[in-house]
Parts: sequence; structure tokens; C-alpha cells
Amino acid sequence: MTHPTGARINNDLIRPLLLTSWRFYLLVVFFGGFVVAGVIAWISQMYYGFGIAGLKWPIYWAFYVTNFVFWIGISHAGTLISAILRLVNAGWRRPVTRCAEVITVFALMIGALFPLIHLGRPWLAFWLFPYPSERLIWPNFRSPLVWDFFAINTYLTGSTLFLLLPMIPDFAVVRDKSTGLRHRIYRVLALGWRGTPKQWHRLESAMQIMAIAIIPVAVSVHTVVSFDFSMAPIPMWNTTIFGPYFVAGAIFSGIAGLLIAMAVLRKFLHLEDYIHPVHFENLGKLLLVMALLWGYFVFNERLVTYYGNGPAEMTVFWQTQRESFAPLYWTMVTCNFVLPVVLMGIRRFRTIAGCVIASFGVILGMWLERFLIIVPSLGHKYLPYSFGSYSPRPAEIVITGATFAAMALLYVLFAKFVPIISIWELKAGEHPSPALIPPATAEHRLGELHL
Amino acid sequence: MKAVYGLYPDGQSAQQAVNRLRAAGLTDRDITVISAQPMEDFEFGRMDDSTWMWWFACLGGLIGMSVGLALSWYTATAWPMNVGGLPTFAWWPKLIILFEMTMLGAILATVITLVVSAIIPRKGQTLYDPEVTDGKILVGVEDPINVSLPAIETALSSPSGARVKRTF
Amino acid sequence: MDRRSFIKLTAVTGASAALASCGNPENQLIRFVPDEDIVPGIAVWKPGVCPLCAAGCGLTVRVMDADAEVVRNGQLGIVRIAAAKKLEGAPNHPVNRGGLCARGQAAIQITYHPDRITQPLKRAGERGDGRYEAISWDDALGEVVSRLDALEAAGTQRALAFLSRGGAGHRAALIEQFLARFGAPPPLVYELFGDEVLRRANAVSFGREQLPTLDLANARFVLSFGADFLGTWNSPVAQSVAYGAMRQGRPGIRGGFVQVESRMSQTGANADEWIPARPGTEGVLALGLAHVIVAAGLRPASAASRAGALIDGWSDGLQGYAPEQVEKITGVAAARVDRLGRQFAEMRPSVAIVAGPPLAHTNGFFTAVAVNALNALVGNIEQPGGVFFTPQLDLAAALKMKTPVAGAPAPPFRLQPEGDEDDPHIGDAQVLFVDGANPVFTAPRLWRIEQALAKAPYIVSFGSFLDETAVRADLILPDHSFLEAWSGAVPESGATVAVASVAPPVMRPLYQTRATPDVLLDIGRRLRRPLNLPWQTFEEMLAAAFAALPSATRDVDAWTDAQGKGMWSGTLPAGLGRAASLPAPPAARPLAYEAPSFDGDAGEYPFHFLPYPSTTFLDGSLAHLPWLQEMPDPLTSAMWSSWVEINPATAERLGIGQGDVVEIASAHGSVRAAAILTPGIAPDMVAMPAGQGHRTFTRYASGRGSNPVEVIAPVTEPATGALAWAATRVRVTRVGPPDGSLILFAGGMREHPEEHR
Amino acid sequence: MPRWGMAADLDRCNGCGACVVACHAENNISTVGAGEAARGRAKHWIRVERYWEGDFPDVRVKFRPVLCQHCDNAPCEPVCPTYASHHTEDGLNAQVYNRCIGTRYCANACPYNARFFDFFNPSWDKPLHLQLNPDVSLRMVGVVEKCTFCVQRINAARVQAKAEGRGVRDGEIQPACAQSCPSRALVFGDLDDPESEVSRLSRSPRGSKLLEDTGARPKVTYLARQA
Repeated sequence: MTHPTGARINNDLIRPLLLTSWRFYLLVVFFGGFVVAGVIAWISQMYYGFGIAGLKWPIYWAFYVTNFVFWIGISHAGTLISAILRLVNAGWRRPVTRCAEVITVFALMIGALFPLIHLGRPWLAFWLFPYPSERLIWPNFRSPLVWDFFAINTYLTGSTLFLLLPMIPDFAVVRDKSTGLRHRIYRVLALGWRGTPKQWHRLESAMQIMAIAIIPVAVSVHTVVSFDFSMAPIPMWNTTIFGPYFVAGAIFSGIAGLLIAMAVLRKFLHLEDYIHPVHFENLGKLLLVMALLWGYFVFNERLVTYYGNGPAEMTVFWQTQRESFAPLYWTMVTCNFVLPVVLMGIRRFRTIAGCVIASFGVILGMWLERFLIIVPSLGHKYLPYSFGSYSPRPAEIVITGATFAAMALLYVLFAKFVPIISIWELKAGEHPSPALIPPATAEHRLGELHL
Repeated sequence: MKAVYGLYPDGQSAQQAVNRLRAAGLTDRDITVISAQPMEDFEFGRMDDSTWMWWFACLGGLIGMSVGLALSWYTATAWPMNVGGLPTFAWWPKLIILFEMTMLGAILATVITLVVSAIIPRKGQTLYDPEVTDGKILVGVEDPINVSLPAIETALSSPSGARVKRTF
Repeated sequence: MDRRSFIKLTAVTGASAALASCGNPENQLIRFVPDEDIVPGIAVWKPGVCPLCAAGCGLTVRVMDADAEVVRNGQLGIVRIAAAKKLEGAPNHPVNRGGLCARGQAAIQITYHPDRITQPLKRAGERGDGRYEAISWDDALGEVVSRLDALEAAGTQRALAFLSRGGAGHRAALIEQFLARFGAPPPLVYELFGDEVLRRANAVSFGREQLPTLDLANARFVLSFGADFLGTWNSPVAQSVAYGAMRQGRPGIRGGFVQVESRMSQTGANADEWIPARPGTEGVLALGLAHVIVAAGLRPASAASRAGALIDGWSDGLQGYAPEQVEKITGVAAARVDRLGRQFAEMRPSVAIVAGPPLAHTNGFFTAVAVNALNALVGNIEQPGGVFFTPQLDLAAALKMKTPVAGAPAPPFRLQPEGDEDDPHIGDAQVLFVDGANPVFTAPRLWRIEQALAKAPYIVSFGSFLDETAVRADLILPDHSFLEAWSGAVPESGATVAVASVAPPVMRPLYQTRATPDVLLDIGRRLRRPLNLPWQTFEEMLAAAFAALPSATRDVDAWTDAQGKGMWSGTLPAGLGRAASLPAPPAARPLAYEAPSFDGDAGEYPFHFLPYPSTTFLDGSLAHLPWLQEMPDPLTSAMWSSWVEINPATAERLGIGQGDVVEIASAHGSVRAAAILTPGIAPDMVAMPAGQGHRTFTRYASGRGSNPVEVIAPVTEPATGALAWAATRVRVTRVGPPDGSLILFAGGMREHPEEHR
Repeated sequence: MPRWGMAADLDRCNGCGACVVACHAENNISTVGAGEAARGRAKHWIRVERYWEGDFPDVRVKFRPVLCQHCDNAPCEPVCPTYASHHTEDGLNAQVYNRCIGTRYCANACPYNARFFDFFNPSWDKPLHLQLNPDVSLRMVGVVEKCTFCVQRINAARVQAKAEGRGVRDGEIQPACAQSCPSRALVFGDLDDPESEVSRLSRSPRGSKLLEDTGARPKVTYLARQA
């Protein structure tokens, strides 16, 4: 195996754009079918009324808000990680950044859709926008939902630009390598990119600035999402730990999402020469760190509640520890802590397969975590007469499933139209051949992280 | 447009070509270099690297913050509403809006600066060759005025591996 | 402009309005010219009388404009009507004093019920299958008249049976007159949870055959034996008003309240002390208290006079009812009996109440007389804070109908298959009129009401809904709703002064219905031998009845005054009141405690079965009102459901969990319902609310839940012949897991759930 | 400005539920039917909570009517992004249905679960709709509704008082629940008027607020049952 040269990089990475196999259509139809089902479910929900979902008094948030938090969490895979790696100039980031950033943008788009889906009157969602209306009433800037609007808006704008800017030189590559209609489209997309030192320099400067700006924004986004809960005087919601807890959880699930995406791309786009086991190894270590951090936060949250021994809090506490929600709770702990710590902590298991298994566990576990934050508290607020239990109905299940399909579909389409690995960054990295990478030693791994 | 340029297989020969052009009396402003990746390891890759982008970003941030402040101040006071006994203009929640707007301003300013200063093509700067995409480095001169064409061609063709082309 | 072209013109404007509001079919209808003046948006308050129970609460009805769909000249359109919007308790009514119970609030839905019968119907299919065809009022009345004429021609006027739900009011008086003049027996009154036992006991104890009025507001100690006086019994609103005053209406004085019952009722839930005595032994407990009082010398035994003399051993100090003895029988600790006895005598004024399950046993009469004696012992009768009897207006006297009518007084029909053989059975009726009663639903299965009705050749129903009895009628002559017709009531209790309520119609009839009193008067006129009732309309009869009363104000006569206020109240002039006291009954054997007998072997059927009137539907006659269906039951929070209440310890022993489907089986029938585990019931008892389980009773009640009456054994209280509805034993078996039929509003039973982990 | 509030005397309340139906009748609250009720969509702006205490035979029951407490620091208000939930000048916690977009955040933030969401367009089987109170707006699918302290009655009484050139008298305004309550457990009035009955009752040593420690400062005072 030789080190891919410039032309080989071009060929390998542009090939998926130029050649279309039947598998692509199959995937599009497969995932598209789920997405269409989800759209139908959503339209039915608007047409027949919100009641076709399983929500009820007093559990007015459940699957949709879980999905919202979950996807916003997944979005922390990309831009945040990629920005950190960019700032510390970690060389191994180069093949990873784009597929990570794409996750951010798509997950944010899907996540931002859920506040709409969950609205009682989604056709009036624009009332959240700060615009001068004939109603003479502006949005309430004291509402965490408006903070959400601003935070997600900034994050989505920033992430999208953060993804798009480095794509311009790659569009130029595709422009030069294609003919016909494709050539004309990519010529427009390349915005006349040539590659002068000034352009390169300005691009890299811009990426530096954006990376610095996007990190606090990413942290703020999930902190604001956590405020949606911690601002309400609800048992187990009204806590100061939610900000960092949510950010850590978001990065945690984000890394897991990234690992899965990388493994899938490597396998199906045959990018074995670009995405190496060492990438998985490094991200796997990050996953381990985040699993330990997550465990720390959960312990913190639980211990404080337990020690405080407030009657309402303890009702919710026991619901998750040993009553109706206990099976879900302990599944979550297994998936989020036991599984990743074992698989990522033992070097022998820290393989690509190990990473993928742990990541799936974390994805499931983190989804459950959000569900278990939202539903038990809402179902057990202070007055036992108004206690309630929740189970989803088809509308919610279909829409939830559809968003996973939508993520896959968007990813497939993206990989079809944009080089999934940043070509110019890969070239700039002058990647040494795998043969030159010294065997994984502790020293080496630390060096690679540049931390 | 009249232009002459050479294509070079690696950074060293491109650097030589740039050096020869300078020796022939051309300024950096007249020399066009195009590559498929940043060439910051070489001196020519750092041409024209001074930028005000950081300052524009800060300015954008300030503007964003001001917009956020103005928006939240105006909307709160235009129709004061009592909610939950909070003050009409509550600073703590507003800080979130101010922060997000600051960051949005900074990001947009950065991108606008980039697009305006480096990506929108300028008149008379159209020299390009698709071979760059395959790893060649283009060094050339557009519309030479002070220096004669043959002199430029000589300078461009001297490094090894050079391939010189003309456009008219 | 003539009327026709005006209608056309309004039709055009209606159409253009429809264009402006495209898509909404309602707005495309023609708008008719209204028949009455009503200012949009302006509310008018009119008096009314609540028709739902015998309490006769006064209403004020809020009337505003509404757009109703009507058919005129074969054309569908909308017209602005003056519609009743809300019922509220009349603030000045001496019974309810502004309050109104949940059922009364919901009564307005009777008028607007989507399944109301809107015009006369003639049976078109088999009896009971609910197929009817429209018939004109003339034809319908012609049919009834020809049937009655045929009876008269055959000389069998006694074969006309009239089945009603009771209540002493002007309507009942009219029915009585109608039947008497025709030569038919008096109306057959049947109520599942009737109070005949208590009335009869009051007659023998106090010479008043009526329900008591309780002056709770002035009482300092209330002792209730099973009476759900805040929920369903007697005059619950009047009693609730007084209850509030008893608890917190007097500065520095808070009345105490003890409830004796083995299944906690809504009323019992408010007691300071709740005492589950063994079913059917409440009378013993009452006499135990009397024993304590007499033995301690707090009151002399003679103070009970006539009421005490009815009890065996009363004058000897009730030797058989010493606390230790009482403990053996009732299960209430002797020390507690002693304490309660002293409290009852010392915390005066005190009052004892008895009603409901304690009287629905085979010794119910004894229990009632025993509690009456206890009341009499401490001097509670007609004293502040005690028991009063509302002076009763004698309507027959007021209407000058005292003159005997033609024919000998006939014995009333009976519903029970056994009994006094001289009385005609309902199955022997040639023509049967049904007004408000639904015995097919509320009578025990073994009385075979359905079979008896099948034998009756001709059944006429005056109901507004197709319930289980009405659906067997050959002819339905739908009544107006109470808001569309003149209504009157003479409350039997609830106030210490005499009361007569009256209210003119509040709104125009929505449909082709007619007021049943007017229909009866019409029939009476059309008969071949007219009945010669002295009134053309019910309104005339009401006017006559009120004209006899003294006016409360100088300026206007009693009739005008009563119409404005919705009622007359005051002191009855001599001759218009019912006898102040019945003569003492001939000296009979004094009553002694006999253990209640229960239907069903205690081994095979180990549980006492208690059907009880539902807080929302009473005996089931209100199950068709959606507000009541969706109102959470006070104790279980159940909506739209029926259920069985089981003690948690019992349920655990039987392997029954909350919501599990259980089968309740007696020797006579079985029902299935969801189990609710509740601590407020004795471990050897299961209870079930009546009201659900209708087979046919509008879209809201049909096929919902199950009817506990199906399980009840046909046991009667021997002294009165009343149904002893609490005397059935049952077995309980788990049938399966929750089937989703139990709908609870509440999520939790206890305020501090962790205490009961 | 008045500050409307309520006192609920738990010693008088006997759990009969008259207030529940009165509220339905006054405020055009639709019934949802058995199927929807089973899914937890029943709407009762006022409910009588029942709690069992102890076990057989020493068992007692606590009734407590719970409605919107019209908190001074209502947690439901600041969380609403569209000001649908806000505070009026006379201390009512108002819900503007037209402005509600259905985030249901207010309903979550309410510690009392006093807010109800319309899962479907409320409907009435004709002609039950003839009963609808024209003074109370109908809600549509997707909005949150709740007790208003019968604001239509408050406004009507104010208009009447103004027309007669006087202030609103104590006891003149009665929400439907208080009006119907047979045992007079609910008393409504102006908390800023020290002479009003509700003020007097709110100062009672028996009085306490529900879930006071959430900091919501509710305006309904519960007078404890004695003994």
C-alpha cells in the first residue's frame, strides 16, 4: 500500500461523485421511504390533531423533545470536535473533519425540526422569529425557547459556513475533473476558486476564527437546551448541573455518532486508505474520556438529589432507580457507561468493530438519557393526583424513526455530491503512508492528539 | 488577456520560478501563484498574507452584540409585559441573546470578509489551468507591462520540470 | 314587504355571508327571522326548578342568544333563539341557597342532548329493537285515546298502569287526578334507592311519613349511619350548605362529624371519625349509644317517648345493648361505643342521621327506628341543630280536589312478582304509561320486568330518551325538557319552612315535543267519557295551586310573586298542610334486633355486595350526560367507567391488582368490571356504583360498563316490602388483566407516595 | 388595581365535584369522550384532588380543589416564547389562546399541572353547542387552556360597577366554581382589599399556600381542615 498521491486522492475521493451504482438508488429509496412515512405521520398529526401522538396530561413533552435534545446532542460531533482539532492542529483530523461537520449540520437541521413537529400549531412557528409583526408583540426574550431559537440559529449558521468554506476548493477540484452539466454546476459552486496563496491564507485564517467562535457557541447551544429543563421548577429538572451535564452528554453522543459515520463511510466508500484504525483508536479514547465524564455527572446529579431527599425529587428518583422507569434507566447506564468503558478501556477491544459497538450503545443510551430526564419528572410533579405515565403511539415512533432515516438519507446524498473527505486538507497534510506510522504506543497516541 | 505561466511539479521548482521572476524585476503583486493546496512550507505560499480579518471579526461581533442588545431592549420595552414577576429587561437572560448575537456577528463578518476579499474574482485575475488540480503548481504573470515576455519565459522555464505556456 | 320576500332577502344576505366564510357549511345555511326578541350578548336570568331529584332545588337559568339549526317549511336554516346557557342555584331558594350540585349543573345537557327524541314515535320493529317511525301528535293521541276508550268500554279501567319515578309535586298530583278520575289505580312508583323504609320509620316514630330536614348548620355533633347526605341522599345541596356552616360557619365552633358505614362514601370521607360497623348492625350501635346515655344518666329513657317505646326493652335501659354486647355484634370497640354515646349526649345540639345501606337490609326498619329513638332520646326533634320535618303543602287541598272521585280506590300495581296477591302485577296491565321510571334497568333481574312488559299489550312512554324501558314502548310521546315547560316542585325536605317551587318555560321548545301534563289533560278531554279535569293546561293547574297560597308581598298575588321568584315559601294556612302528625300506630310487638339475613351462602359467597348510587349518575338515570360521564368520581377519580371497590388486603389475597377485570357473582347473576383497590372498604365487602351498564341509553351511556343491579338478589325488607339492595352476598374472582375500560383521572392515591412504598 | 385571589376552605369542601361541572358549563370546556379520556386528555380546569391517608379501618380522606393558582411569580409565564401566558395588571395569570402556538412549556413549568392542552379541535355533538357561553372564547387544536378565574365574570362586574359609578363590591364577582359550591368552600375576591372576605380568610392561621417552596407565590390560600 502506497501513500496516496495528489492525483490518487482526487480519483479516490471524486469517484463516488462521478460513478453512481444501483446501491445508491437503493439506499435513497430505502431511507427515503422512511422519510416519506415520517412526513405523512407529521402531516396526519397536523391534519387530525396532535392527539394522534401519545402525549397526555401532564406529560406534555416526550418523544419529540427527546429527539430534539438527542439530535442537537449528536450535532456536537462535528463542528465542535473538528474545531478543537483544527485549533490544536491535530494532523489526524484531516480525513475526519468534513464527515464530522456534515453530521453537525444535518443533525442540527433535524434537531431544529423537532420544536416544529412538537408545536401544537406548527403553522404559527414563525411567531418565534423576532420580526415586527402586525400583532405588535415580539417574542418573549425571557423564554428559554427564544434563547434556543437564537442559539440554534447561530450554531446552525456557523456550522453550515464552517462546513461550506473548506468545500469551495474541493468544488474547484470537481469542476476541473468533470464535464457537462456537472461541470457547470460545480463551476458555480466553486465560486471561481483558483488557489492563490492569498485565497489559501484567507481561507485558513477564516477557519481559525470560525473555529474559535464556534466552540463557545457549541457549548452554549447545549447549555441553552439544558435551560429548557432547568429553568422550570420541576423535580430533578431544576438543577444547576444540567448545563455542563448536557454539553458533556452532547459531545459524548456526538463522538459516538461520528465513529459510526466514519466506519460506515470507510466500509462503503472504500476509504480504508484515508480513514485508518488510528482514527478510531483516537476517537475511541475520546469516547472513553466522555463516558467517564458522563458517569461523573450522573453520579453527581443522583447523589445530590439523594442527599437532599426532597419528597418530590425522591419520587422521581425512585421512579428511575427501581420503579416503572428502572429497566430503561439501567439499560441507559449499561449502554452509556459499562459498555464504552469496557470496550474502550481495554486496548484489545478498541478496534473499529469495538468502537462501532460501543458507539451504538452510547447512541441508544444517550437517547434514553434524554427520555429519562424528561418523562419521569413530568409524570411525577409534586401533586400525586396528577401523576401520569406515558407510552408512545405510532405517530411518534414513525416520526422518530424517520429522522434517523433522514440523517442516513442526507448523508448518502451528501456523500454523493460532495467529496466526503476534504481533498485539499488531505493533500496539505502530506499524509505519511500507514507503513510509516509507528506502532501505537502510549507516547505516540498522546503526540497525535497534540493536546 | 495576455499571460505566460509555468507549471511545476513541486514546491521547490515553483519557488525557483518565483525567485527568478523577482530577479527579472517583477513585483509580488504581478506574480500569480496557483496551487491545489496551501503551500505554507514555501516562501511563495506566504505572499500577501497580511489580513485584517481578525479585526473585521471583532467588529462583526460588536455589531452583532449591539443588534442583540437593541433588539432585546426594544422588544422588551416596546410593549412591557409582566411575566412571572421578572423585570421587563432582565439582564441575565439577555446575556444569552447578546452572546449568541455577538458570535453570529463575528462569524458572518469573517465569512463576508473572506468572500469579499479573496473569493470574488477581480477583473484581470483569471489565469488558471485545470492541471493545478492534479498537483501542478502554477506560477505566471498576467498582462506583463514592465518586463518583456521572453525574459519572463526564460525565468519561468529555468527550474527543472517546468512547462511554460502562453495565453493570448 | 311581505314575509316571504323578506325571507328570500335574508336568504340572499345569508348566501353572501357564506361566500365570505367559505368552507364552513354552517354559514351557508339560510338565516330565518327569529320568533323572539333577544339582544345578542345580553344575558337574562330566569327562574327554574331542577328536575333531577326530589330535592327540588331552585335554579336561575342564564338565557342568551344562540344560533340553532331548524327546519322551516321543509328548508334547513339557522335561527337566533333565546337559549339556556347555564344553570345556577337560585340564591334565595330556601332549599339550596345558591348552591347546585354537579348533577344539577349538568341538567342543561338534557335539553341539548343530541339523542333527544324530537317528536312522537310509533314502534316500527320488534319491541326493544329500537326501530320507530314518526307519527303526528294527532294520530298518536288518537291511538292512546282509542286504547283508553276500549278499556272503558270493557269496564277494565283498572288495567291502566302508570309507572313513575315518584316525587311529590304538581305533576304527580295531576297524574294522580288523571288516574283517579279514569278509574285506574294510583301510579306505581319505583326507585332503586328509594327511602320507603325511612319514611315508614319516621311515620311510626314521629308521626311524619316523610324524609327529615336536618339542621346541620346549628349542630355541634353529627352522627350519620350510612347516609350519603353530602352526595346523593335526600337533599344533598341543602345538606352541603348546612354542612359548610356546621364546620366553619360559626366563630369558634366547629361541629364534629362521625360516620358509621362499612364502605366509605363521599360523605364518610369528610368525617372526623369513620367507623366501619358490620353491615346491618348499625341499629345495634345506635341503641348501644342510647344505652350509654341512659346508663350514665345523661338523659332519661322516657325522653324518647313515642319513638323509644317502639324498641323492645327501651324503658328498661336497653339491657341487651351494653357496649360489650354491641362490640360483639357490630365490631365497634366497647370503649368507642361508650365515648360516642357520651359525645352524642354532651355535644349538643347533636343529630343522628340514618339512610342508605343500613336501611337496605332485612332489618332496615329496625335500624331506622333505633336511630330515630336515639335522636328522640337527646331531644333533637324539631329543635335547632336537630331533625325537622318540612311542612308539606297538601296539593289536593290547595287544588280543592279533596272530593272523592268516582270508583273505589284501587290498590296500586306492583313490580315484584311475589307479594300481596290482591295487588295487580305490572304484567297484568292492558295499557301502561311510563313516565321517568326505568325498571328494566334498575329492578333486580329476578323480578323479570322485561317479561312482564312483554305481556303488556300497549306501552306508552313519555320519556325524552330511548332507555331500556322506553325502547319497549309502542308509542313515545316525548316530553318537553324541563327548561321548555312549566315546572313545579314541592320539596319534601331541605328547608324548615314550607316550600313550593314553580317556573315558567325558560326557552321555546326546540322540537315537536309536548309537556306531558298538558298531554294528559288533552287525553282526558279527548276520551269518549271526558275526565273533566278543571284545567285546560298545566299552567292553569299551577296557577290554581299557587292562588290558594297566601302572598308573601302585599302588592302582588302569590301566583305572580312565585313566578318571579321561582318559588313560594312561608307558613301554610290551616287546611293546606298535610296532617302535622299521623296517629300513633296500633300497639304492636316492640321491635328487637334481628340479625340481617343475606342472600347467598357465606361459604360460597364470602363477600357482602354493596351497590350504591353513583355520585354522578344516581341510579343511572343521568348516565347520558357527557359532563357527568367525564366528571371524575370524588373518591376513585374514575370517568366513563364502572368499577368494583375492593380492600387492598382482600385484593392481594385474591391476586387482584388495580384495574384487573373481576367477576362479581351472586346466586342470581354476575357482572364484570375493573377492580379499584381502595382502603375505604371493609375487607369482607365489595362495592360497585350503580349507573353504568346501560344497554340502550343514548350514545354516551350505551354499552358502557356494567350494572350492579344484575347481581342483586330480590330480597325485601319485610316490614315495608322495600328492596333490600344491600343484602346480597357475592363471590369475587379475577378474570383477567386490565382491559382498558377503567379510566382514572388521578395518577396517585396518596399525597406522600413514598410513605406507602 | 385589585389583586384577585381565592381562598379554599378544606374544612368546608366535601369533594362533591359541583365546581368541576360548573366550570365546564361556564367556560366551554369540551368533554373529550371515553377514548381520549383514557389517553389522559380530559380537561378539568378545576379538579378535586383526593388523597387517602391511613389504612382500613383507620382511614381518612383529604379533598383539595386544585385550579390555576394565578401565581404572582408564575413559572408558566416567563417560559412562554409568545407571551400567550402573561400577567395582567390585576394579578391574573392570563392565557391568550390566539397567541398560543402550543409549545406546552407553560404546562410543564406549572407545578400544579393546572394547564391543559387541546389535542384535537374541541367539538360538541349538535345541539349541545347551543349551550356554549358566548362570553368565553372557544379554543382550537394545539393551544393550552386553563382556569381564568372566570375573567369574563370579572370584566362584566367591572363594567357594571363602572356604569353605576362605583367600585366592585366584595362578593359581587363569583367564578362559576365558587358560585356553585354548595358548602361555600371557595371564596373569591380582592386580596389587596384588607376588608374583603378572601383577604380575611387568607390571613387565617389555618391558611397555607400549595407548594409554596417552588417560589411561585400562588394566590389561592388553602385553609386546613381542623381535627
